[in-house]
Amino acid sequence: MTTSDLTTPVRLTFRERHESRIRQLRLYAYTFAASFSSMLGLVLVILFLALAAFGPWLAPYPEHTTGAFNMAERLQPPSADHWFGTDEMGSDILSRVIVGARTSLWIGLLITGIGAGIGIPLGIIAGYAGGWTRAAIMRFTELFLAVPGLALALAIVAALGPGITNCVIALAIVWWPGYVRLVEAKTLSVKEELFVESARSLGARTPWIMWHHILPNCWSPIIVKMSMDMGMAILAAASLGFIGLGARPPAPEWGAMISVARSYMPDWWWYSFFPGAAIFLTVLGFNLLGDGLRDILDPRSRER
Amino acid sequence: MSDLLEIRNYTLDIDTFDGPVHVLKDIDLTVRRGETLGIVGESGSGKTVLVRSVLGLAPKRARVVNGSIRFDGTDLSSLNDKGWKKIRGVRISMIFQDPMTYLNPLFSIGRQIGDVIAAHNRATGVSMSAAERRARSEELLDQVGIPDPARVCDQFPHQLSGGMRQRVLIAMALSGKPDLLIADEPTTALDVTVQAQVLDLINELVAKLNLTVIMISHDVGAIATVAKRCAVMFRGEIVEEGATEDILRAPQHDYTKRLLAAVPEIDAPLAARDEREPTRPLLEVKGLSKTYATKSSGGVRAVDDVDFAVSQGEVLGIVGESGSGKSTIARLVLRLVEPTAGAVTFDGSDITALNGEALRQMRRHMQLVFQNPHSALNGRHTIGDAIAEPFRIQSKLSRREIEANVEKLLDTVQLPKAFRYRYPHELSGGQKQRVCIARAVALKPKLLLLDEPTSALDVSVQAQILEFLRDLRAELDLTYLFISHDLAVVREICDRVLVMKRGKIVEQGPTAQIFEMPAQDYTQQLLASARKTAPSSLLADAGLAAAQ
Amino acid sequence: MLSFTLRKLAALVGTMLGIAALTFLITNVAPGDPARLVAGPNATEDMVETIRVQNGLDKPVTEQFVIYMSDLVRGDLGTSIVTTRPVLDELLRYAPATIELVLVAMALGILVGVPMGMLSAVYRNSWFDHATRIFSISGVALPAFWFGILLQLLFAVQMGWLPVSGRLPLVALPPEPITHLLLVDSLLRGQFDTFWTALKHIILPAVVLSFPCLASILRVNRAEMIEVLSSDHVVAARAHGLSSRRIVALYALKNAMLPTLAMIGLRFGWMLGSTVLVETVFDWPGIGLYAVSSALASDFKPVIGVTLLIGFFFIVANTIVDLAYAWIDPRLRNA
Amino acid sequence: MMRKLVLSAMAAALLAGSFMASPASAFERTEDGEIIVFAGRQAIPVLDPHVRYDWSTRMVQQAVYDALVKYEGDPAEIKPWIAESWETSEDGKTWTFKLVENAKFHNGDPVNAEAVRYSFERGLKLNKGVAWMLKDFLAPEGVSVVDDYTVKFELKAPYAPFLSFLPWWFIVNPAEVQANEVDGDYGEAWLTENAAGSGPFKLGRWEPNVLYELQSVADYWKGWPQGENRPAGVIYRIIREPSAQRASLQRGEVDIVEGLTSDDYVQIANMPGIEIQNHKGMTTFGIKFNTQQGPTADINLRKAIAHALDYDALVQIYNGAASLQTSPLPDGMRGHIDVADIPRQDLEKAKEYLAKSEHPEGGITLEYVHVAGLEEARRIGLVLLDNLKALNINVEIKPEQWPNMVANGSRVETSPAMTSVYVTPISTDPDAVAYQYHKNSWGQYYAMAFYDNPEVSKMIDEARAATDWDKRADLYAKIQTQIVADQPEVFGMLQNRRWAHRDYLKGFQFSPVRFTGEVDLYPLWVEAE
Repeated sequence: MTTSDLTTPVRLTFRERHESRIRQLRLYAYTFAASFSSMLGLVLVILFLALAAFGPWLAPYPEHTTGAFNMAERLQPPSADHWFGTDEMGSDILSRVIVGARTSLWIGLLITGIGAGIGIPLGIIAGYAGGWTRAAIMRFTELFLAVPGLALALAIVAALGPGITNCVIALAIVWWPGYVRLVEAKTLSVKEELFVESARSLGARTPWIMWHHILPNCWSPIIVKMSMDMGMAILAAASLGFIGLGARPPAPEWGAMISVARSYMPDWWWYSFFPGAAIFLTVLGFNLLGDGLRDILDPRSRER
Repeated sequence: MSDLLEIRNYTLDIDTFDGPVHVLKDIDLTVRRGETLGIVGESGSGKTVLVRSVLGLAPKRARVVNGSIRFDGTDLSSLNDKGWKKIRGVRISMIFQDPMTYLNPLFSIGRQIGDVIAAHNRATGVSMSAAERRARSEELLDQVGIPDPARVCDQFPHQLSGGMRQRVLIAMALSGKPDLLIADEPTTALDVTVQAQVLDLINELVAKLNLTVIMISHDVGAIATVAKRCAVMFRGEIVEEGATEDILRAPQHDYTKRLLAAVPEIDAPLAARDEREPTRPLLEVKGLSKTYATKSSGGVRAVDDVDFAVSQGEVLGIVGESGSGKSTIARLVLRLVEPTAGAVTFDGSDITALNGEALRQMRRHMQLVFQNPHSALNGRHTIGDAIAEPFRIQSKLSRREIEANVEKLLDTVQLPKAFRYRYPHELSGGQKQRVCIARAVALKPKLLLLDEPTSALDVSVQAQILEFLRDLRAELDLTYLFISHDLAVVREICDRVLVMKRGKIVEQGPTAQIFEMPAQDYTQQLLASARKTAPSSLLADAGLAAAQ
Repeated sequence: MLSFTLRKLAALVGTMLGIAALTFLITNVAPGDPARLVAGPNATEDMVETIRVQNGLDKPVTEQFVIYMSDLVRGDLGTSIVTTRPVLDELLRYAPATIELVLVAMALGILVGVPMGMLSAVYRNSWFDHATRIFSISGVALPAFWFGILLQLLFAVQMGWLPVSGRLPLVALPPEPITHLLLVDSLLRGQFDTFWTALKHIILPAVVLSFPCLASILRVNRAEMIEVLSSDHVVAARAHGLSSRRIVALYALKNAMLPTLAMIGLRFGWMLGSTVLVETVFDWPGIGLYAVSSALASDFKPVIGVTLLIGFFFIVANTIVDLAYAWIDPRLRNA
Repeated sequence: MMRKLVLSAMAAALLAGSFMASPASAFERTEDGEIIVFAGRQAIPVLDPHVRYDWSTRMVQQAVYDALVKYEGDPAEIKPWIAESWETSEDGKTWTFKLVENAKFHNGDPVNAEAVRYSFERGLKLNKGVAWMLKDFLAPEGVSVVDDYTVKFELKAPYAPFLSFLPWWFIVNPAEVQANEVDGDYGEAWLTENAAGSGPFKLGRWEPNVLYELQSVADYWKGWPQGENRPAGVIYRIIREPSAQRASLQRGEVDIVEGLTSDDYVQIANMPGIEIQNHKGMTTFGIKFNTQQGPTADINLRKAIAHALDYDALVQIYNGAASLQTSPLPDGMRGHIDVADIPRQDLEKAKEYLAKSEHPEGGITLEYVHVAGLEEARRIGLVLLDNLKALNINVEIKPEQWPNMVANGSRVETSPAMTSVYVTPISTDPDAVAYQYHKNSWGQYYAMAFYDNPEVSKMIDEARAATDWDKRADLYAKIQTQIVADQPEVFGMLQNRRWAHRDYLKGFQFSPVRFTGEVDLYPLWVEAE
């Protein structure tokens, strides 16, 4: 600390100004990369994101994903032409699995997005406000939590009719309470932190505190949960697809594919195997990623 | 006296993301049987790692680079699990800092002591029935001065007070009749009066059981009460070693000198205060009470009918042990906590009646500085953001103006401007406290409430901060309400002092009067306990002891 | 204690009514005409109307809601349109199968998950730990329906070790009911053959159902163990010379069990919900299957009934968890 | 410690494996003889013969109850059963049945005229299930007891198909039913899971959604065709997954299954010990257009679509186990003719028709609704979607739950442009199918086309009242031609009925008039080796 430091205005490069953040990120990257399972998760997630983004260009038979078929090549086992074999309409399963990634990830994204979008504000309000507001919100949330998610979603989709939109609506309805609970619990603990009191003593308004202090400190568990939930939402959507309440044909959706394909076990094992493996790997990827993120962002929090 | 413990050229690194940190550098230390050794050092000096290494409990990523530790002829570094069984708790045992976290909350006291005894029995081949173990547990508890040991045996840790828990831990440490007892900051988490009792107990036990003791502490006074010999650690090295008395009297190393100088002295002559004309009171508190509802009827009266006033420009100290309600007063004054009853008049207006915007506006005139600067700063914000926050909340300044103000404030608290881009966890405790103060004074408040602003800091840093607070007061014409448990600190900085106990004011008056002629028993008791660990008074004792 | 029980009971009743109202409203948003399904493909309009009137479907939804709720308060869950039987009777008929399945699956999850979590925390970062970590996350990621079919093919079709589906072989008479749980009843009646076959039938569905639950129990337990093992009191216990085994298996495990218990309570409800899938795959005649077939027929009173029942079990399970918490943690006992 | 753990886990797994490896059992055998196990996908929620009649329900009803007459054989014929003989009056309004005198209910009561009268009264008064077949022509009072074993039906108007419906009117035991009556419900609650019949089987264990056991009646009044080989009983077991059904059949846990996929039947046919029953059925598949509203109200568009569809694909979907419809009436039905110019794929023609329509360039999106879970219907949707691309018509495939689909299809406004519908005629009389095209049928699922040709309606009315078969045949020929010309639907195919069973199962008798999975359990028996 020299005197010049104190008098001359400081002009720093970007790298210098953000040195601490860069170091933090490097630390995250280092910790994350040190774990094999986290990296595996990251690779899987990137792989499926890429499939979702470029699926139609990657699929060897893109027309098979929009309803074209080839009855002459029904139920062919995996071969050079059809790596994953063909289904009961002669469509290329690889192409359908690839393009199905888009549907599944989109569903996952929508469900977690809507769930978090509803749950986070409610959770923060409930946690910070306390009193009647909290009681009301939490009562309502607990009501939803006590209802078995899949059964409720099933009932909703059965009432609304099958289809991706209805599937998303149903799952979003059962998904948000988890976020309320998580964020509320986190808010309750962050609220007690001295820096919140400090901000209050500076005369900060409630929205300011929620936005600048509570929310940023809730992000870690939220990100972890969202990553995990991406996987779980995809799984739930596939489950609905399996019961027969998922995406409408000809849109390829993994759960719906398995739902059809299960009748073709075991002789045409590839039909159900590959979509099943795709679901498994995607969900696995997001879970490993979430787990890895938890390790670096939020090592002490536990699964809720 | 034979050598019981011999540490030779001990060097230990801890691997971190940024490369290895040299935690212990070439430590040489010998402890002879029957000796009491103190190790003094501030946080980060490596003293805890050192004593834990003796028990083979070094941190996970630690790596011994060089050196050896020999205990009674055995090389400890070559021991396996089985070997340790014969050492830990049986021959070397340990007392820990925070008695709450070091007791398992789910098991009864009797069970925990009993299990330790059973483990020792297995290690030494003695057999003992459950009833015998129980009897021995009670005997141990009795030995450490716990009344009604039979009842305590059936209780759980959360049902005991801090002092009692520390006694339980000591009992556990003694259960194996160890040759060497290591006490790791045994008094740090305790109140002054309890501190004094625990230190007395250790001394008593040392005398009675002829123990060999290593005690580590950041508190020179505490060390001096127990240890006859003393080592000073600084950044992983032992900078000075010798008889405690000699070191206190004539420190050789620069660091030791600085350290001793920084210790606030309870009986130091009072600095000449600039005598001010009594001005109008800035803050007046009347009949202030706060009751927290509990499940049992009545509730807890955290603050009970308190009256006091702070004049413009004055430093009012509030002293009390934990649970005395002193922190609650600060929060009540700021209306961070709603009072149950009473009035707070600030600058002529009753703030208990304020609401919403008016309250928000009022808050800029009173600011609070917290005990723990680390948790008072949001870890997700840069220092720049943290200091800018008051402006963004309370003013309509442009981004550029705010930045200018932030740099100016960093100047004021003597931190480099580049700190704007740093995050709190990268700063030391003293630096963080400066940032907190910068935030507090950003809006040019009239009153600063300081809630134990130095108690989480090392002594040398504490001295700096206190110095800085004094300067700042002069510079910005501030009024302080200074809350502390540390009598010496209060004496050093305050004009007037208010002593609290269980939510009530016991005594208040000018500093000199309180410290020299305390009227109340409680105040006298506090002062006596504090003097017990004050280095100056120890010198006299030590001299006495040496003379005997 | 009495007021505590009463309060719990009031909360339970309130939640149940809330669940019922919620499910009723959700399932009635869209049109669907179960009466027509039931009347048969060739039924004339007046025949369909007969069934509507009989089931009160001719009334406006709001009125149906009021009727349903007031019946519910009196303990009447309505009548299934498809089976024409009271929903309560049907639930009582199907619930034991589900309860048995869930209990076995939960036992499996706890008995495997807790020790594995413990071991992988103790041997942190060993190959065992890595393997369990991948295994546990795989457990959550495996689509139950797919996994179930795979297991069926492997163990029932290829190996022939276990039956494909169902609860008992066809000619085997179930034991005289005492608890309605086949495993328990067959033991109580001393029919060990029946017990053995019932056990063989329950293995596959229980494994499939327990997998995700096992995985999360394992994960929570591992994380908690790691935290507890690095906590101060464990350090102290080690310093006092307690053996590692005792510290891990007794001291640390008890501490780690608290959050694990919470997870078990949470997973219990989840598991009941998942029976919807597993029972479909294994033709397990429980409430999950009942819910699916009812939902597909737009016969919603059974669906509400199942939701209520699962909600009830969930709340009961969590109350038990609360009690276990208090039993384990002395700090909660006096509070 | 860890190694030990892993080793012991492996040992445990091996041990468990060796214990569980028990040989798969063949057919179930009890002290009384063999039990035939039939695996099906559909439960039997309500057994009451006058309340429900889907295929699984009817299969069990047919086993435990008797009717006046019974369908048997392929082509189906009406055989006397409880009724020994019958005669019709000149005007076709009065039918008199003479009953056999040795028939008795399972509890020993005789099956007499009163029982018959009561059963018909019950069916008509409950106004559920089978009631629609007769309610327009027969009032409950119209059935009267002439003597103990003679019963007389007086119809409101002559109704040619009358007899063809009687096999579905089972006779219940009035005494038993009345004994279990609650609040004048005609014993409806009781008969839900109980039976009061006289059939070859009586009910055994009744575990809804799991299994339904039927025990053969040793002294069945009509005797047993297989004599000594009569099985001890039949268990109808619910197995929902086709793969599980197949596995169970392979393992010999069940003896006959109904719900395999087309490909399964092909695959399993080659396996030793398994036989496939493959018979031409009467279930028609059609894609009904909404002829009253939207683009499909335009006959040219309908014709264009009908000519664009790849009909061969429809048969391929069933692996050849289907035949194309040549008329609205199924092949096996009396009065069926091959209509000459029934559309087949012809893109030229399709485009011609399209050019004449209101959407000459296509560019429209049409909804195709099918019942969720019906695989073949879904695939036909995919075929349609692909085929109509040639006409620049977009198809949106929409699976719907049956109740929702029926609800939407009951009104013109909500009925989708195209709906795939399977229809199984309830009798062999042409009226059973023809009447679907009568305007009076609007609101029924099979009339989702809302076909409205007054001339056709008139001819249908005429034909059902006529008693002279030649006259009727003539009318039905005209009706068929006209319906094809109006193209209210795409006439699809007739799917074959298939079952797979173990080869030791004998006595299987097919009759096309039964419902999809329904099997006559009466003649079945097991050939023990």
